[in-house]
Amino acid sequence: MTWYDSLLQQLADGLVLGSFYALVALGYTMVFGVIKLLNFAHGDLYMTGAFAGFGGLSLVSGVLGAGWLGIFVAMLLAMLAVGCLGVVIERIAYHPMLAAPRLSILITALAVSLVLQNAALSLTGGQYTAFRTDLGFGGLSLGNLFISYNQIVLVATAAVLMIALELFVSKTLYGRAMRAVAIDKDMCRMLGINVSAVIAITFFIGSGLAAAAGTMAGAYYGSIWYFMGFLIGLKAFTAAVIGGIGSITGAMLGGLILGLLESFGTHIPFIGSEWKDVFTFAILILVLVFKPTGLLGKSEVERM
Amino acid sequence: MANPTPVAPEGRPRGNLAQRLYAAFDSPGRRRALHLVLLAILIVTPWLSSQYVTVILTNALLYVVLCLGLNVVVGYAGLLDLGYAAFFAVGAYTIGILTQQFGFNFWAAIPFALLAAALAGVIIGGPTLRLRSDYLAIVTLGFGEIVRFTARNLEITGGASGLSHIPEPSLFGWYIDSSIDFYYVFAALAVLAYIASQRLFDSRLGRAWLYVRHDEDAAEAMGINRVAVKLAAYVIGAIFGAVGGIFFSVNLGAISPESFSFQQSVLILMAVVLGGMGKIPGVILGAFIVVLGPELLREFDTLRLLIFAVLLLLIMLFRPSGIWPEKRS
Amino acid sequence: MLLQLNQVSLSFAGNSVLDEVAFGVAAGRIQSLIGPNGAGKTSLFNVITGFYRPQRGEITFDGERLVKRKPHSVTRLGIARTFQNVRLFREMSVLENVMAGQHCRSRAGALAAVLRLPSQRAEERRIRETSLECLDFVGLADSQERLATNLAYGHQRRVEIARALATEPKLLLLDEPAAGLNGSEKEALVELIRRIRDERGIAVLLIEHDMSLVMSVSEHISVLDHGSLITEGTPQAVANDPRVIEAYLGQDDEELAL
Amino acid sequence: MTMRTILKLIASTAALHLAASGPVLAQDEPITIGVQAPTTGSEATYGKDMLNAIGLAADEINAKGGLLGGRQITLVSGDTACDPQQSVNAASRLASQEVVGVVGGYCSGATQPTLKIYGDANIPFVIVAANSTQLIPANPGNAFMINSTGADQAKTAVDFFAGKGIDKLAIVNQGDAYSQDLANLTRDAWKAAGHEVSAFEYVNKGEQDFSALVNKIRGSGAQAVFWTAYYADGGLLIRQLRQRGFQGTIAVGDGSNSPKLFDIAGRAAEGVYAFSNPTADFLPAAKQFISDYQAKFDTAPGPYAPLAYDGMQLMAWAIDKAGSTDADAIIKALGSADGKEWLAGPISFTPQHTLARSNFVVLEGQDGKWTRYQP
Repeated sequence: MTWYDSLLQQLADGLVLGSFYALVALGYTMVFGVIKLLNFAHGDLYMTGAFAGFGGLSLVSGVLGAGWLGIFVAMLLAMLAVGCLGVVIERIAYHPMLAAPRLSILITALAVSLVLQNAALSLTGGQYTAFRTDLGFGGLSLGNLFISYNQIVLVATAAVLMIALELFVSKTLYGRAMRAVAIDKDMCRMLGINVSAVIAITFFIGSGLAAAAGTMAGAYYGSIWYFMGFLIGLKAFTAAVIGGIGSITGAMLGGLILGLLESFGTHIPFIGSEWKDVFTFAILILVLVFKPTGLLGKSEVERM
Repeated sequence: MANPTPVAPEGRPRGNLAQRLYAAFDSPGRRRALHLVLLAILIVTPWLSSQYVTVILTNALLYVVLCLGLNVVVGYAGLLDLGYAAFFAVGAYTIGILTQQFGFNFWAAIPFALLAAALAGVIIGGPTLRLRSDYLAIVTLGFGEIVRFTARNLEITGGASGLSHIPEPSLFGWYIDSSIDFYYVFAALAVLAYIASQRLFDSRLGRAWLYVRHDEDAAEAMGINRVAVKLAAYVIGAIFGAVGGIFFSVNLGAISPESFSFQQSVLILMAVVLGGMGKIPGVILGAFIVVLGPELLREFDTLRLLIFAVLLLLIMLFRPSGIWPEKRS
Repeated sequence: MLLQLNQVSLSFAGNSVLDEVAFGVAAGRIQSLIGPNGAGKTSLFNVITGFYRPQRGEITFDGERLVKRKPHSVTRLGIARTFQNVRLFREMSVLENVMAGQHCRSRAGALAAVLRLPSQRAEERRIRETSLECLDFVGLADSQERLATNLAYGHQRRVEIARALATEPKLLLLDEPAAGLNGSEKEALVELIRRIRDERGIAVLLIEHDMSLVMSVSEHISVLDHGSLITEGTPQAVANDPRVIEAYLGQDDEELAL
Repeated sequence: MTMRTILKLIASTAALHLAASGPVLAQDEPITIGVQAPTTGSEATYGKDMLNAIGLAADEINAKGGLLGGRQITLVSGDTACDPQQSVNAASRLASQEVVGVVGGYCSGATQPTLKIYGDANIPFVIVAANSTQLIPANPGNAFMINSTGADQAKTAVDFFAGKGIDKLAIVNQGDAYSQDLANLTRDAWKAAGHEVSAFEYVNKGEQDFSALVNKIRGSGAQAVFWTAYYADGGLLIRQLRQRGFQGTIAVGDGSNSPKLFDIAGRAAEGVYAFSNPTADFLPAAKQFISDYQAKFDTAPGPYAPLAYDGMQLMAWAIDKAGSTDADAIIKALGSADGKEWLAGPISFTPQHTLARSNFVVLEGQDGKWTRYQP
């Protein structure tokens, strides 16, 4: 393999990984935008989404098969289910806490995360579940460069979802209300915007995107388990921070950058792959210390 | 709390149960009596209970030390720290490495462990304390993970298997090795941590933490160097954590990176918030809850963490500022 | 001069807030800083106390240069301040609030506190006594145990002054101390300001909109408009200065009742 | 502290006492056996597996009339969460419940501090999975390891790869005590045999995307890949290696010896080799075990299920041989294990109470299941 083949290959792989990070990071960033909460349970919604997608696929595969069509339908079902779950979580756990100290709501989020994780553990008996699909191994070979069709579909789906979100936020009434709520909740209330509804929609979309990522990850990698949300939760959060938390484009960018960094990070000479995550966290810390607003974040105007 | 005697709110002399209890133990004499009773219970408990209970209580007392340390950082200074286990690890690994690989005597290694923890506190705290609270949380989480990965990757820390056969400490020819011995060691540490917390809170520095937490600008205008004060909280918290780690390592005789995971940090933080940040008795109660809770639920096996998580959620929903009652209504 | 500003300029994102301001405060003098809203008075306080860093200019206090010092170090040098909108530590007792001022005049560290060294205990006693004395000075010794947030507004302002006094300053900066006070409270404030100077020898620089209060208490007045010092002098001279009237006429302010 | 704390303390202490007061042993009282395994946390997958297999063994023994003339076995589980501190708690509790013996032990790091507790309480302990060499010197004499140590497996691996004519080997582990140990031992042995380790890599548990790693392995020119960790992530790695056209040999350690590997890796697992104690899909007993397990728990047994099953059966055998629940007699009986064939091969012990005979065999994945590999 020549160096530029390898470079291109890593670029392609980083893009796939980055798409997952970006989809999950979006949920973090949107929720942080509207209620200034680091939703620690978000990674577990990704996990729940993977299981929901698995359930969805077993429902529809009889009719639609377990190819991309079936997976898409299952993914939509999972997005719907987990989106609703996200709204329920917000209503039950976060909404009553909005006035409480910032730390209390963070701990509540940690508790929600523990509940989801252990509920999944109890339900699955801790077993890895094989996510069987009819997806093939085929792909495009350009010399040594190999890009599977699955990767292409995956990145394209992620891109469509992100474009749809961007359009929703910038073009629709609710999307604009979402941005307004992020800036000043009290002002929105005075203007007659239903802030609670906007927060609910934000949770629905954020959780739905995590579920989409979870289902696609399950289908692409082939196995799911109750603990799968933890690591990606951390990574996606890092991505959100790199991009600038609160910024939607930032989350997409951050996800892609982190995906690429990890892809190239494995190849840093003289430092083994055992240091890869140290490298990721070091970048996170450096970004926060030297550019706390991230790449695209706005500076601290919103001091409420 | 160390505040001066509260004046009962006008027109409501009795208050609720908690308020009346506070009132009942308001005089120094009664408070001393209460302390003596608690101390007596602490001393006799291992003689009345099985080894299992002793071990669990030892663990709870370790958590009391860790939680009181984190309370200085989170409860007093208002700095959210999600990587507190890192200091716990620094204390434990310094002892492990020095005693086992360099043949240090346990007691001689302690100052180095404390120094290492204080240094780690400065290194982590120095550049990050000016960040806003949620960012600080993530930076500390990152540092916590870096410390754990480093312990896993280095040869000197024994890699993923960690260090084992850390020698038991002896004091004047008496070996500290049975579970009751360690119970008393940790009981003593917990009492010391309690006294130190109380005294810190009653001091100039303790008040400064509260000022900075309430209003940074006003505190600065009063001549309080907020960075220095926060750093002090960080370093003191680190030292508490290291003390826990030092004795944790000799108690178990073996340490591995798994003991210092993110989950460990979360559990300690949970105890602090659960009991009530900044409220010393509440934090102690929180430490007991996070240790005893899962133990009491052992019957439920796989379900026990689920039940514990749901209970935790309920507590947070119904008492968001912790279960320990406020002194002032 | 105790405090001297030379050509101090400050701008935010290209907008000039202070433009080459130069004036001084003599030791033991009661001086007012007046000017229409938005003239830059509070910004000037923030520059002096280190909350803002001016782009240009020199500030000296008691022979020390202030620019680039952090607020806490300015306070240590002997400049105390209050805030326009009262900023007490609301959930703490009145006495604890005042004790904050003593922080920079004490030194016991963590170790001394944990070991309860005799020196630390003596210092704690001294902090408490000094703070009580400051509270007594503003007439609120009886309220020491109450939560700051439960006090009447006028009393909160006094606690803030007591807290500032507890830093043992040479110069006290009061930012609109009379705002929100009624007539009798304003009279008591005038008296308090005079006592601060007379009994403690502390120079006072105040920002105030109530012109009758300014006229009755000040020995020297500096007038700021659009970030520039337009005039200064005795109350009489300033009151008759056409530039001052012009500056105030530019705004529809009912407080122009000279 | 106030009254409430005291009450809380008293209440909790009392509750612990209640929970801890085990049954009084009499002639028809059940025999209580402790199971030490992580049933919560990130290792619960393997812990539950072990608990299931031990339960299966106990049920079978009970169905055949129990031990010592009709006494039934009851199990108490001690969840370690694979955390040393939690393990100590669990072990202390088991000891307080006066269990006759303990079977289990999954994470070496979490198992080690429990040795002293069982030693002090003089409770026989059959360690079924944890196999770090660090456990050996910490053993007070009451513990028996029925899993071969990493060194044995590393030797099997080196012989196998060398036999295949391979020179450049890539070794991948998961950064936990077990797989790191095996990876290090194999690396050293491989280099000592004069070969090249072309890549020595870590992945983190729970990571799903190994594409960068696969590229690196391919770029290193490795002729073979040795995965030293567990099946779940191993399955993903194998899939991604084959998807990206890695043509070389792939072998996995005993932690990946599970039918579930085929669930996850699918077709990619065809032709993958595994080093293992002979789970002997060839022995009638083992076939029975796999189908019973499948029927009862609706999932295939994991890598340590056969060993866990054996551990329970061995403990029962020793109790019967000792003729009583006396700890010293049981320990003596365990020490005299005579090399009888169990599910996972013959068991007899060295003076250090480790498995006397390593008999790693090489398996090959064919048609979705493991078969014995014959070179």
